[in-house]
Amino acid sequence: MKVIKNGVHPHRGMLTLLIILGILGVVGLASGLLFESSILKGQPIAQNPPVGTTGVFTPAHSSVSLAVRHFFGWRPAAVQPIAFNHKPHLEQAQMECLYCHAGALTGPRATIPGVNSCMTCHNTIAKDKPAVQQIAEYFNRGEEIPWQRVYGWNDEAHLRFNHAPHLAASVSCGKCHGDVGSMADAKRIIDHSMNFCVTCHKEKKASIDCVTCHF
Amino acid sequence: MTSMYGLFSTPELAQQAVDGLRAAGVPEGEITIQSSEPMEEYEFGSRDRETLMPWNAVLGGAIGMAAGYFLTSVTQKSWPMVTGGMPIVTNWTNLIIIFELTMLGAVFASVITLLYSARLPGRLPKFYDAEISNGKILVGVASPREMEKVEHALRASSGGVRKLELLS
Amino acid sequence: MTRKSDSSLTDDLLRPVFETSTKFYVTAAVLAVIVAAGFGTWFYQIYWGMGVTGDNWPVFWGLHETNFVFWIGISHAGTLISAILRIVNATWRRPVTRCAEVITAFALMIGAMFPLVHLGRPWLAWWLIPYPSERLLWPNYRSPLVWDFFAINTYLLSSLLFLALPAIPDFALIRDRTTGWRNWLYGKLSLGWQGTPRQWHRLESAMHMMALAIIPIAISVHTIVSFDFSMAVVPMWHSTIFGPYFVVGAIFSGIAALNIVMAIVRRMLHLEKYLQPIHFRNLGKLMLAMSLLWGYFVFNERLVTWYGNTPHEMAALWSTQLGRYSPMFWTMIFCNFILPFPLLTIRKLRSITATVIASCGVVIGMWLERFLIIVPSLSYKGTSYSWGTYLPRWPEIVIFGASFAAMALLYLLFSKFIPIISIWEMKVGEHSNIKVAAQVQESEAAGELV
Amino acid sequence: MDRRNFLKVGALTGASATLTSCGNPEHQMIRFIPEEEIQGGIAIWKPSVCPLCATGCGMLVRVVDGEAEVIRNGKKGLIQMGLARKLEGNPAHPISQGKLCARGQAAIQVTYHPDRIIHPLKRNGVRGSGPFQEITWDEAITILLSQIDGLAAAGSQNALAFLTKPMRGQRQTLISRFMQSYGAPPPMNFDPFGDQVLRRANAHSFGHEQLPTFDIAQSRYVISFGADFLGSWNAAVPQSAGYGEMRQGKPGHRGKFVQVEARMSQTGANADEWVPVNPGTEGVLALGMAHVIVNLKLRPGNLAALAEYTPAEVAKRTGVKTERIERLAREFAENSPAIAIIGGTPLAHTNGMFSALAVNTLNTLSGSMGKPGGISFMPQPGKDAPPGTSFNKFVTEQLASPESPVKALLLHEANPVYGSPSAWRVREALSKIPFIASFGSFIDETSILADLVLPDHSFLESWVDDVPESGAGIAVASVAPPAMRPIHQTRAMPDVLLDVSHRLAKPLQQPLPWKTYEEMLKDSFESISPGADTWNNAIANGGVWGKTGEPGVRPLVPLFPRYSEPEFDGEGVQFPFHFLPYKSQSFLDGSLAHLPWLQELPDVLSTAMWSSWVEVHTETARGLGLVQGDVVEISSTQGKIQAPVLLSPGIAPNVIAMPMGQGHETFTRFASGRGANPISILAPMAEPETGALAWAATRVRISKVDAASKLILFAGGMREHPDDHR
Amino acid sequence: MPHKWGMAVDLDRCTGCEACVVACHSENNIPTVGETEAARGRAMHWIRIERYWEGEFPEVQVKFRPVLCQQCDEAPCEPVCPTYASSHSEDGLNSQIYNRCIGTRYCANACGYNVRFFNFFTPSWDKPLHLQLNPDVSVREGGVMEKCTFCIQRINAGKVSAGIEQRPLLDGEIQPACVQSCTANALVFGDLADPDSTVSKLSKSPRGTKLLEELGTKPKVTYLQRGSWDDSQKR
Repeated sequence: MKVIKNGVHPHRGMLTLLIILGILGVVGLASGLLFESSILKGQPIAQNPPVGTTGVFTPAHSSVSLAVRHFFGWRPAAVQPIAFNHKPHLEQAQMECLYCHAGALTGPRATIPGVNSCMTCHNTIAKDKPAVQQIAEYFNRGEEIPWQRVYGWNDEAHLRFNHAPHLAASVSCGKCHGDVGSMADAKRIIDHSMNFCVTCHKEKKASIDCVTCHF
Repeated sequence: MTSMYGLFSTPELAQQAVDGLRAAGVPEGEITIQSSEPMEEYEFGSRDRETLMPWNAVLGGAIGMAAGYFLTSVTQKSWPMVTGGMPIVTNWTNLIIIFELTMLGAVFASVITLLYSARLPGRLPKFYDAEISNGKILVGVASPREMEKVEHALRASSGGVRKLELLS
Repeated sequence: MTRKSDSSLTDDLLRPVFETSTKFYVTAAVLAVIVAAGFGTWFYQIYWGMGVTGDNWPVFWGLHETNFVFWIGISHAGTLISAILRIVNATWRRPVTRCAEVITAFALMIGAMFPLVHLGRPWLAWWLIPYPSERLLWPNYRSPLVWDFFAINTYLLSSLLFLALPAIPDFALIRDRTTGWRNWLYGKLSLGWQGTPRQWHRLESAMHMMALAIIPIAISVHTIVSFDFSMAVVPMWHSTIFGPYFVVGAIFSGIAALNIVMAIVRRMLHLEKYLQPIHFRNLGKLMLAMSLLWGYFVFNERLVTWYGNTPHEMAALWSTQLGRYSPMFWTMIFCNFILPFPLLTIRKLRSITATVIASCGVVIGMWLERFLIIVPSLSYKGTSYSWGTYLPRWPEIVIFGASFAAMALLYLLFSKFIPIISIWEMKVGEHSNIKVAAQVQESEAAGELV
Repeated sequence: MDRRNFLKVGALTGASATLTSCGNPEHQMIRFIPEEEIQGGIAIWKPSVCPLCATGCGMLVRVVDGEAEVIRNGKKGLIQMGLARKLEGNPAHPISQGKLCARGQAAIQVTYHPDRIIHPLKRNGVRGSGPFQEITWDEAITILLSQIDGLAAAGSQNALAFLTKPMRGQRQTLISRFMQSYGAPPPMNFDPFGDQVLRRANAHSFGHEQLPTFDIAQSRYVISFGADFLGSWNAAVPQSAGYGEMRQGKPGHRGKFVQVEARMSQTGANADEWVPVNPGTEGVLALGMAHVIVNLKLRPGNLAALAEYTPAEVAKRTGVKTERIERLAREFAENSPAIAIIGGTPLAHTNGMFSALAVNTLNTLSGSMGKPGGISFMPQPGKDAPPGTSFNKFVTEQLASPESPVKALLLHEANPVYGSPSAWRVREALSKIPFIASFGSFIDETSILADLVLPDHSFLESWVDDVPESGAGIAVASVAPPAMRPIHQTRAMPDVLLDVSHRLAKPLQQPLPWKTYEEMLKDSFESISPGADTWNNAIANGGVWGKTGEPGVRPLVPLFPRYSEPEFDGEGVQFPFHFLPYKSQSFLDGSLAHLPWLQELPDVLSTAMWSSWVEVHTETARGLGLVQGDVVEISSTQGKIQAPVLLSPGIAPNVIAMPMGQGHETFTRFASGRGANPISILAPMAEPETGALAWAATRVRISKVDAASKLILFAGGMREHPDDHR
Repeated sequence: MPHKWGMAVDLDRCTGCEACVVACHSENNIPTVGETEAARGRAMHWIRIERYWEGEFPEVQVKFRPVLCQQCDEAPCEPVCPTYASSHSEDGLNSQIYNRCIGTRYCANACGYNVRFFNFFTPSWDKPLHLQLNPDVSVREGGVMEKCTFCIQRINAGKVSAGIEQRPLLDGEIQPACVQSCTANALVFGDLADPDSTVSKLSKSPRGTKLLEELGTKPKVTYLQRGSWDDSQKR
């Protein structure tokens, strides 16, 4: 099992090439833009009073740097807004993963629990703890806690992962997420590379058809 | 130690010098000849012609072929992908890859043989003379045993003879 | 023969290397700008997407692919021809070979760029390289594009070696005549060449071996390029003659390119003494032969399709004969057949200029041929509901132009650093001047017979 | 608490940033706590009703959670909510039978349309020029109240008018009750391409002022006179389903389908036999067939009444060969149950009533009325409100009169400025009205005239109900709760109306006792079929349906209408071509032109996208020296428009046809300023009895103009095997 | 036992209403390219209704034919892809793996049916139209080829639920969006490996033909030709 220190990437060799191309790219855009104006502009707005919504949704990378980071698989470790600690929940409170990540049992997404579900316990339990008070503040403001995802793939992986069948095949959470109980805050300690998935699929005689995961 | 060479303006003279050296009993192996073009019409220019290059090329080709075969068939088996109802190992198409790698092998083999047997890349011997590239032909002996005989032999065919002190 | 001629010859051929005119800098600069514009356009295309080109549904390939085939075709001038001439030991080849091999090297590099240029996501092109990845996936060896990858790289590597090895003695030559950085540089390049009989002999035999290897490689390369099309069940593509058809076309366009380049080099580097009418005349004859062969293939292709008369193939065929693409088709016929024929046969017309004119025609004609192979077939593919058409847009045209500038620039720089005519081979030639003269007689006699 | 309970709470809040990927700017926005119970990533299907056309298909809405940008207590942020993702037919629903047409599936883009009005607006500048300013709902309702109370105070209640698109069910009831109890005239509905003529004809022939329901599945022979019943006319979805069954549903019995029309419609394209006739003579052909049937004693009937419809005579008028008429008639009589359908163009002539009655006569003769495989009329449960007057030429003339009888106009989803001939001068007429309030969700040619805009919820965000007029053999009353929570600051029109009615100076508490529209629906449904859990079942299934009452058809002796010659505007020499505008397969009368999916949907016959075109017969075009894509000017006595030519073999040489829907001046970024609007050059001809616009009664001339063509076609070839040049 | 997904298209039922086309757009996040791009021939319709005129006025007829990816058993699009982005799935589908696609567009050229579409630009949706996007289907970026998948997301979902409930898939349980929406029930989808499935029976119908059969691609879509009035009279 490969252990990732933040930002180990599968293909470093391309870096230099990409930098060179990047420089030329700037020249390119400059000269290119001389010829033609923006391509991605939306539909022309004719004599419509501006009453509607603005903005555009696109799968394109929001910035070149982001594109580069995705290309090399660089991804900073998740920094949580509140120092959440899995340990006490799993060890003292004897909770199961599915208590909070309930979606995993029935659906594609494990779901990160919202502030409501924190408060179901924490409006009575451990109210004095500063972290819990932070949670309460969010709750009172009527806002969700902006938890960051620890795992997950880039969009361009076109990966449609579904938790339910894996649980049904009794794959333990730890198999893919490590022993979260032993960590203070969840870290990405397992590299969800294609190798990792396929190897397990082969062991378990599960389908290694491309369209099983990519569609 | 000293070595000695002469520069000759024509292949004929060079030939004389070489013959002279031979007569003086200088072993074939010690006679150095350098020219700015192949002199295959002349005896001295056609020394040690025997080489294994063709066989090496064939060998290289064989290696390339084997490499091609394994690359294709092994990788195709490693994750069996069906496309267009073709078999997993498609020998028809693999032949193309195999062919290219065979040829590449042959080419590399002959180039390697060239570099190896022509001692390239190498360092210039101390008594190389830039005059060569002006058409002069160099005939010389590194650290001859009997200096006089060599000198005499070289002088016999008209050509400036130089003596070098080689510190080696 | 006298040895003096040697040094004068050497001086002539080395002059371009040592003397640098302002004209050189100007030309280089201009070309460099055009090339930069080409790269610029390419990155513009990468940034926005393939949509900036004229490609569409169903004509997914257009100018980029045309240029790919065209340049790979041009590359068949050099190495292949010089290899053949080397094996048949035609002594008149000596001044020609290197000019020719240089064309191959650069045309290949440029041609090999286009598959990258035409990719929707070029930054992933390295997936064609077979290496063990964490995805456990390998390239698909059933894909003609992978064949291309292997074939073109093999051809490129061996052509570069074929070009580099005989240059070593010339490097040594320059090394001996220079001091300072040049001496150092060429010293390194010449790998400590001394010119012992052993080295000379090994070099000759290595060149011979490679010549033997390169001929099949070159043929395989353009055959495989033709497979890119003939493997697909597309009207006018799915045909077995494509292999030889493309190879002939390639050599045809290659010789034409060689003629043009030689004429330019001759003029610019004042090598009239070395690149003589004889060379153009001989290459002209070769070109004429190719022209006839090519015409024969075109006739086959068309006749078979017409006789077969399958509906959508007919649509594609007629679009080139009488339809939307017919002007290009008939221009092609003129350039490749009607124009070269008199210029290369009638002795009175046969001059360097004439050969060059004919060659220009052929280059244009062969480019059109590639376009006419790709676009009409795609336009009239499948059910008639989904027929389409194609018009290039500026990015393709700019990149197309830049590719020519790149060729010129690379050639210019090459001739700046390396004598464009192999000096030592010329010297060897000098020894058999008489023989050459005899050959000239022969060839002229042959000319009269025509 | 126990585990199950806990899981529920966990599910209640569900997932966070699982859809949006890292690096997405939306991550910087704050996220509000969800306001509903959500199962992260799990799809739920909720019933609803399609609002786009008069069919009233029952739908299922696929709802999956996602993150929407919303504004909560003044702050902009993201909230995780159930979002409608796809619309499908409700398999349990008798009308849609699990199916939904192209338009219905695109309806979801109404909800998510980028140019939807997202908050109340107040006019802020010259009327019609556009600029609006955002106001709060309180301000908006205050303004509306002051206007309506103002009228009441001045004692001119009857100066309040309500203009809607044709409405049904409780919305119609609510509006008419509101108007009635306030003391205003009944609401007007605008539907110039509707079927008033056919309804009236059916009232004459069968005693039902209603559109007929066809049991095509069971019938063996269908002859349609100009009705695009598989595309845009009447209940297209159930009719298509029936058509499929008629063709291949009954082993060994492949029903025949004949289409009679001058321009091949999508429906006509499916016919076994396509019979082009001279425009306006469809009725003649019908009676000609009747004559043959009676004459050959295939059915009993009064031949004398049909004396003037001898095949020879009919052939002369219609341009259909005698033997063909005879054959069709025989086939029609011999293959019962057989149906004759009339709709669309034939009814849009000045003699539409005659044609309708003629076809009804044919149906009466066929004897398949009210039988399986025949024609029936749907019961209309809970339909107590009067249909409301129709907004037409005469109304506009009154409005345009110097002293406009209307002082305040309430507007809901009707767009007469676009949808009526320029000869009606609707824009001028409406501009005279001092105060206009619009409930619509979009700024279109009409609502841009509004002084106040109170944007409605989209149908997915609000309570919907409907009582279909046709399409099923049984009674149907659809109802459904909101499928998703509103994404903008909009309010449901019925709720606003109820709110207003209670806050008026003289509250209308008594006639409109309900706090919300939901309560009103509940009451009405419990009145339709009393029962403990009627209501709960109804909202769970998307409505109630069943055999309440027989599909009554008054058995009639065939009634033989008197012939009336169709009149055309513009005489033949100067205006050589009949001009047939037709309902676009994508946009119907133009109300759907703002949906990008429909704009990019290739029209099935022309394969055109994003454009409007005029269909000209190939030969005619050759005569005029026109090629595909040439732009021509089409001029009638009323005006001129420009459109690119589309060559078509499927249209009579003396006819040119043009789809409605494009040519909007102001209708969102997708429709504005695209193509031309054929309605604008129509002559104000009318069917005398109903006053309905005779929109096929205009003659035009065309001439080539020098303009860049905007004809965008998806397809290359027209024919499967193009002729080769050997 | 692996499935073999196939479809039968009854041309006698098809009315050319194009409900399938919009259903497909709605289900599969197919971008709307807009007027300019559509004019350049880049409109994307995974399923289209082909229309052919036959005969001359007044005896003119029209033939409709819904054309989608034929999911060939021996698909020309598959072997030409250098990266296996287009390959054969266990269920016999021509799977298009977006993340593996480098955009050579070779598959689209090799395809005899022109049913493959290329994202010439990275698509965009004017907000909030993007809220409609189906979360079960990738949103493809520029430079990627795409085509009809027989609604693979629905097939996989069906398999998963059947798997969890440990039961076999029922005939008709899985319906691609086009089949689900077809108003005249002209489209039938199912498992050709199961001889009792409706689609297998229909595929064996005497009316059954394959599109461009001469290409030898072994399509899994069968077209049932239109019957004629006279046939049904003879019976």
